[in-house]
Amino acid sequence: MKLIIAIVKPFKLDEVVEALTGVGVQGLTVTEAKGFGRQKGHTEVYRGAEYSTSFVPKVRIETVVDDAVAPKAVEAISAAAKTDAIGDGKIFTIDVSSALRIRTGETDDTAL
Amino acid sequence: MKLIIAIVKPFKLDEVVEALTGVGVQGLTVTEAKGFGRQKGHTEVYRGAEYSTSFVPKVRIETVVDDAVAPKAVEAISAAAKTDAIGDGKIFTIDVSSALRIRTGETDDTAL
Amino acid sequence: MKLIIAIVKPFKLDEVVEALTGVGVQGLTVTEAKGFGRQKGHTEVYRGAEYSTSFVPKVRIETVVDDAVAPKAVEAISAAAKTDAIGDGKIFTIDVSSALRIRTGETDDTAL
Amino acid sequence: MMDKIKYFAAAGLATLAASPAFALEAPAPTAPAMAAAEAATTIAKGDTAFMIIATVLVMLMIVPGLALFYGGLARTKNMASVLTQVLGVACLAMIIWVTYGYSMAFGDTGNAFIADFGKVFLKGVTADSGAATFSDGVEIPEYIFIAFQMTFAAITAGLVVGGTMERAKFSTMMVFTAIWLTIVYFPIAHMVWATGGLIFDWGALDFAGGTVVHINAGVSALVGCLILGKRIGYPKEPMPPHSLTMTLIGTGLLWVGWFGFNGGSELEADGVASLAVLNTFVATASGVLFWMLGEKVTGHKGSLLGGCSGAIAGLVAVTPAAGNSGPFGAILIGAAAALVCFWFVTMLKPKLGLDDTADVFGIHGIGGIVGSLGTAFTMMPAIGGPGDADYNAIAQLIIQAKAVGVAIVWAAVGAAIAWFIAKLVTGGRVSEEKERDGLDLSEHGERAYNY
Amino acid sequence: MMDKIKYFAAAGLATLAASPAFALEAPAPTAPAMAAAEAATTIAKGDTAFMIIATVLVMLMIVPGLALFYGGLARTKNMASVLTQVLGVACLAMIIWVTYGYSMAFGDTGNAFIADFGKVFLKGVTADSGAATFSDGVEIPEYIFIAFQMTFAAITAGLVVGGTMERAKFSTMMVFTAIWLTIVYFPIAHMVWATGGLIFDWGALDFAGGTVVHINAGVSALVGCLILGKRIGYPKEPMPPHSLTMTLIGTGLLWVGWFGFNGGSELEADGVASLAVLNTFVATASGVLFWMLGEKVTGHKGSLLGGCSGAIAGLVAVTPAAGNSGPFGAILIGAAAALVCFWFVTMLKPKLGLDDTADVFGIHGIGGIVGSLGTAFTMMPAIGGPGDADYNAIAQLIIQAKAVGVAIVWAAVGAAIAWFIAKLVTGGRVSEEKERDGLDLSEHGERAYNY
Amino acid sequence: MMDKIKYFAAAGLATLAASPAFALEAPAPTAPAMAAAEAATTIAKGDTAFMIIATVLVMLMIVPGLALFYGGLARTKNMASVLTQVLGVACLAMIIWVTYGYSMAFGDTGNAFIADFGKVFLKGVTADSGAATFSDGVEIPEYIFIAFQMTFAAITAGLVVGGTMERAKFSTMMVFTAIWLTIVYFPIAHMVWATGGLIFDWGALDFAGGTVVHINAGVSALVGCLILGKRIGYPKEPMPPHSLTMTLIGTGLLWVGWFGFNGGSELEADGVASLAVLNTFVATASGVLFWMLGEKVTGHKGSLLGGCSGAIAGLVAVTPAAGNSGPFGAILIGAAAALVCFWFVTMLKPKLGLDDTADVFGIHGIGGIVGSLGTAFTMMPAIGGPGDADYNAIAQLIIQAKAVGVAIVWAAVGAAIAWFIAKLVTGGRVSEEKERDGLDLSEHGERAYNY
Ligand SMILES: Nc1ncnc2c1ncn2[C@@H]1O[C@H](COP(=O)(O)OP(=O)(O)O)[C@@H](O)[C@H]1O
Ligand SMILES: Nc1ncnc2c1ncn2[C@@H]1O[C@H](COP(=O)(O)OP(=O)(O)O)[C@@H](O)[C@H]1O
Ligand SMILES: Nc1ncnc2c1ncn2[C@@H]1O[C@H](COP(=O)(O)OP(=O)(O)O)[C@@H](O)[C@H]1O
Repeated sequence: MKLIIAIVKPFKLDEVVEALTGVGVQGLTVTEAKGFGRQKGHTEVYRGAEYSTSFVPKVRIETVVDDAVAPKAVEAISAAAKTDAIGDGKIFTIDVSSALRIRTGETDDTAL
Repeated sequence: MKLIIAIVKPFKLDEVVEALTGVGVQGLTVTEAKGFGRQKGHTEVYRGAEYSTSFVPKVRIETVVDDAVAPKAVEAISAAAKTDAIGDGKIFTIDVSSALRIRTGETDDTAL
Repeated sequence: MKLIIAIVKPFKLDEVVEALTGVGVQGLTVTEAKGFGRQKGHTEVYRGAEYSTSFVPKVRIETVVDDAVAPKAVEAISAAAKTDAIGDGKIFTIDVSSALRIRTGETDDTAL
Repeated sequence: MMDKIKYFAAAGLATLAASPAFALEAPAPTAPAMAAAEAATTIAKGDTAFMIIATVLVMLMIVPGLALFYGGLARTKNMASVLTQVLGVACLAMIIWVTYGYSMAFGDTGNAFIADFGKVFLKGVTADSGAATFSDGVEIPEYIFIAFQMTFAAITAGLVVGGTMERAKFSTMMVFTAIWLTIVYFPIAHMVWATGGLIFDWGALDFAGGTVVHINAGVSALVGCLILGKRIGYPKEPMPPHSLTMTLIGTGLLWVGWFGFNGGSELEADGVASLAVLNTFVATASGVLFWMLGEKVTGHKGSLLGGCSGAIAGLVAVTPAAGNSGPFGAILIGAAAALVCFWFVTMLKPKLGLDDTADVFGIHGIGGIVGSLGTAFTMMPAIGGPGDADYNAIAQLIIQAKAVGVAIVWAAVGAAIAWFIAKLVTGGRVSEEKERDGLDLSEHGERAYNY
Repeated sequence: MMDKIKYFAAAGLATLAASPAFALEAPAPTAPAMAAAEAATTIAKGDTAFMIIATVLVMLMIVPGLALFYGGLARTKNMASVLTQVLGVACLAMIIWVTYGYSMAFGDTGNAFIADFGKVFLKGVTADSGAATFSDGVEIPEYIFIAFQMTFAAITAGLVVGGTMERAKFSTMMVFTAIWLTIVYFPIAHMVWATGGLIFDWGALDFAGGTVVHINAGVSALVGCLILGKRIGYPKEPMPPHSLTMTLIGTGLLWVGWFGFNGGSELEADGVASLAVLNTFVATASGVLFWMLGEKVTGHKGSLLGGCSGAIAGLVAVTPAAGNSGPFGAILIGAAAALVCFWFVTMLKPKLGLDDTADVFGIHGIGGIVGSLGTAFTMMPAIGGPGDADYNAIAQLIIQAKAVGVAIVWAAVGAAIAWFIAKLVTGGRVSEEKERDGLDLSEHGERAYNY
Repeated sequence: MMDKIKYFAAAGLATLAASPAFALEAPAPTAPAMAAAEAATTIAKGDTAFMIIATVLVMLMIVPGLALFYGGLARTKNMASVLTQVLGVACLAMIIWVTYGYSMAFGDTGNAFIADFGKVFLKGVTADSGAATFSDGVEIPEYIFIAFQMTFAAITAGLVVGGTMERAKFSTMMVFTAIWLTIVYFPIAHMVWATGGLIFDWGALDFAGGTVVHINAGVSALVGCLILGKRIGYPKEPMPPHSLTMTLIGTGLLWVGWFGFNGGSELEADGVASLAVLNTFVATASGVLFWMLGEKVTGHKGSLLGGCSGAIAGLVAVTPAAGNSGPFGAILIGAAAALVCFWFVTMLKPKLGLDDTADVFGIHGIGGIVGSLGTAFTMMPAIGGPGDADYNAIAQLIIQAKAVGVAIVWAAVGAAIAWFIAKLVTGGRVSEEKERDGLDLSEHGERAYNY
């Protein structure tokens, strides 16, 4: 199994989830994140005090999938999240040694 | 060492932490997350605009443990988080190549 | 490539990011987290109801870097985040099997 | 109308039943010949201006005031539910008030417990109708008297919400409110404020509603939280207030509005109303400081929630005393209420295992009792009170105690009936899963916050 | 001044043009000999106190009231933008009002559509100038009449913001406001409220501004949202209100302030003002309950946003009726407005594909129409209204319909011109990227929240 | 009482010391024979109604108004701390005021710097006591005069919190407040507002407290932030306001309440009060627009925080001018204050390295100075001011400058003493770790938000 971590622009979340379900992914977990990279953040001014934040809002999607599904999932995320503008994000793939569904006790591939 | 990632229902957090300390886990990190899976989200209506969100609130617990502790930790989380209702969550285990405690510079198993 | 996960004190975030860019890291992702460990949380009292939370606010920084950069990155984080007080945090390193920059389709080392 | 019994009490209790210049029972249109539209000439403009604004201020206490005070104490997932319940029951109370509530409480005839139904649908009231004040020959428009009293009924209904919030169904609260107003609030309002009313005739001192509003709401909420049961997880699971900021805003708006509540109870813009306002300032300030002092002395940190709680305790306690006390009596009664409520809420309540979510009984009930009994003392000229030289505090204390006793018993029995029926009809509390998900989503299909 | 046409209408419409005691056109300093500083003796203190506070209450409606009501409905990323737009246009309206707006609407001479420019920069007005009320010989200081009317102009400008928020530029709103006040608001205010004004002379009933304020703002906002277009992602992307808590606070403050708006429109602290206040309570309560009932009956959950929306619908509808209705007429008109607005906003609007962000047209426009037409009926003595025995509701309905028609057409045409020019000069809406990032950062360089 | 020196100044400064109708020094119970409870007949009901509500409005400025304005500017972790400090010092000020503050400022006898201690514990004041207004024979109840003035002391104490928040201990603020009121506020209030007071006798124009309240608070806060030192991380670390929404709510409530502050300073509901209200509208609107214009012109985006800051600058500046200016003088003074404060806060302050957290000096201090000096000009009939034809603006400017100078020096020296003692007794600021964790947890053991 593979853990796929995708960092994408927040307004693309719904499309990415749709794309993932399209390739058979049945579960995922999302957290809100701040990204640092080539895309620059904003400058805010409060009564003359200027703050340039180098962070931009992102969502972090993680999903564990079958080895077979992994490339398709990466593909799907990539297609859905792309706007061709800087800051579109990254997708990382990591090996997972085991998985467990708490409710049923099923493990590994059947647990996803 | 193993990184254990558990996605569980928010109101189970305290019990899971208790269970983990019970098997000797001394540290962990928690983030708030939104889960997508078999458990369905809610429908909200605002002045006629209906939004069915497919996400449900979850907490994401991650803890790095000794290889030896890993199965016990998974077991403990699983027992504590179980309600036998859909959406109880998942536990993933991943290999960790190294760990470091910032304060002391201790590494790997002694750093946990 | 390596995924480095660092859990540090929130007010150290800016210094850590600076240190990482210093060793050539070009991107990272930050999430807000609550940590459980040796450092104790606070006690809050609301009309006589006492809540001792065992959690302390932390930020969770994750960055995927070249194998070569990884030790330097860990070093940089560690130096920047250290206050020698309990709760300074942890750094974990995990193997990453692939990476992709969504905007360009570049993969692995060139995607970071 | 509000009892200004203080003057009569001072003049000797024997003359009480006969003398009160309480003309509201027969507010004859004061200038029936004037068919023209302008208000009759005996209506005092200054007083009318004052009473209109006083009424508006009481509205400020309900929404957003009380709604925010309670809402801030709830968990995020129940915020919209709390706000909706306060808004909903207050609106229902307003409609019921003009339909038959005003008539039941202040109708033209009546016995010791209730007036009549002669003014249902405000029959016979016009823009020219006047309502007597406590001064001979001074009237205010009856419509504003109706509106002012209406806000009292509405806020009292709203106060009860705090005892059962985070688990009671919206429908339960609505059914409860309708029954409870009818069998508890209107009778007690009549008993305390109308000539011929049981407690009014005893000569009890209650300037602005310590018994009718606070003891009544506190006891009724307590009964509710006993009948509906504790929230899931209470007291094991932490349930800290989701926004003390909202609770502070609510506290501030309650304080601000309370000047209308207490000052307006004089019905005239005069020196007594001014005194009531000054007392409402200092009793509250005293409540804030003494609650925080109580925290400090018992080894805790002085807290914002403590300060807010003390403010409400002071406000509640000064309500019966507002025009029946000098400023230093008010400071004392505010301090006493804050300390007693602090003790009840932080020390006794946990032992009793009560889950009175927003401490309606602990602050309004207990504070109301301290205030009602304490008013017997604040009247004393020795501490700057407006009582006569021969004022007898002990005799008055007995009257006050009787009034408190009647209010407690009537509220307890009546509220039990109302809760019981409401539970039967609507189910009472939401299912376990719905409670866990939060009442915002399960009862109202929305979230208070979508950040 | 506010038309108290009700009395004249009852006395026969023929006498209308001649009789209104509308002396504002020539508010001669009432005691020109008194060079001393104190106000002239014919100024009624009670009324002045009332009008000052009524004016303050309308300010409470704008900031923070309306700003929070709208802001809560926006998404987090546009919160500061909404707040700034409401604040900014209201401030601009105030400056314009004292510069030439008051003169255009209430100057000494004038025709059916506009007064004159004789009072630009408030020329000739001093602390001794009086403004007539509806009672002979009773005056209030002209300064407070100016201030009271100023707040009406300011809130109407603020209301329009709700239709185009989350995409319109700040500069667009400012330019629009300046033009729109001049060609739409001032003329309509003159037509409806000034002696000699077109609609005033027809004898239309509009106690506190159903046409001038609500229909006007609703239609102008609708035109704006058509001209500027929908928000990106609407209606596909979810755009739930970011904080119903803020919307509830706004609702409460609007309600509280509305007592000044409606009550103050009587200009005197009397029985009619008291009635207007009572009606403003019960119509709103009715609106809250009936909107939630509407949700229930159509298979949804009663919601907080529904309750708040119903409150505003009730408030809007009772505005023209406030002193022209009995309390039960007010309950009916509140219920009717809530149900019609509910239907429009939740059922018709989605089909029309309108992106009127805060439903300014759906609630203020539609509610204003229901209220203005409904006032013809609430006057009827049969349902407790203040009309005479020979009051003819159908004749009045025709007058009301004509007034509504003129307001709609004038507002639509004038607003279209104003939006068009504003768009030309400033660009109209922000770029796609800026809209996506949120107007807080892109227009104002700040975030509403930094948790 | 408030000086209405304008009239006397116009009539020739020579007659000043003798003529002011300032009878408060000897508010003889106006109807000592009337033992009955009703207020004496010379008490004007309309004025009393007005003053009661004006007093209530000033309370609205403090909590929730000022508390939210400051709280919004703080970081999340210090929110409860800021709210508690404003609440706590205001409550303490109220108790001290009725204990000896009123007597020190407005007692019956006294010299140029202080009255006496004859009215400690409000000795001798009853519901029948009257306080003179500026019109012969018109009185208001002394209790409401006491309450109105009390709110001024309370808000001034609250204002100081803004300079040292996010680091000063709660106990430090409480000790500071007690000392500072005694040696700074009460004397300055006496000097400016009481007959025989130093600055009063000079004939300085200060309608509602530009010197006593704003310059005083601004300077005292500045001294505090210099004595306690900067916040950790300032100015390197970003410290953006945690909620501009709260700051906007606070701004709105401050504005709304300020009508009571400025209007009520007339003590009567008359044309001058109406003028003060109108000026309080337009000066503020002008402040909002000109601050945002200042941002624009200097290459930034017009911001919400800018608008809010401009509103406060305008309000502060119009405070001494409220009844001493025509509406266009008010617009000018609002614009001037906004631009000067904008320059100070955004350009000069960063160079000075001051950490005046909420810019109390930058806005209240600087704005108060601009307003106090500017009032010499707004009086000029040439720009619509109420001065006589022979009014000499330059002569007046010198008087104003002297008054400002005395206020600055007295406040600076007195505040330094008070801060020094408070620091000695309580430690002054929290430890580094506690500051880092936030004062909410470390000082009060609670969090403002638990989402
Ligand atoms: N090496 C990395 N490790 C973790 N997250 C990264 C890394 N590089 C980029 N990111 C995340 O991806 C986001 C987009 O990256 P950025 O460099 O701005 O644009 P692009 O992906 O188009 O080159 C960043 O905001 C950050 O959240
Ligand atoms: N493949 C997955 N990868 C990551 N997270 C997952 C995955 N599947 C499920 N989850 C997480 O687990 C939660 C529970 O899963 P769900 O399918 O709803 O119920 P159950 O685990 O009982 O089958 C989801 O809300 C989601 O957060
Ligand atoms: N085994 C672990 N797995 C994941 N996170 C951990 C682990 N141990 C500690 N942490 C994180 O590191 C933080 C600091 O750890 P703590 O034990 O408090 O101090 P220290 O690192 O100085 O020993 C914790 O708050 C937690 O977020």
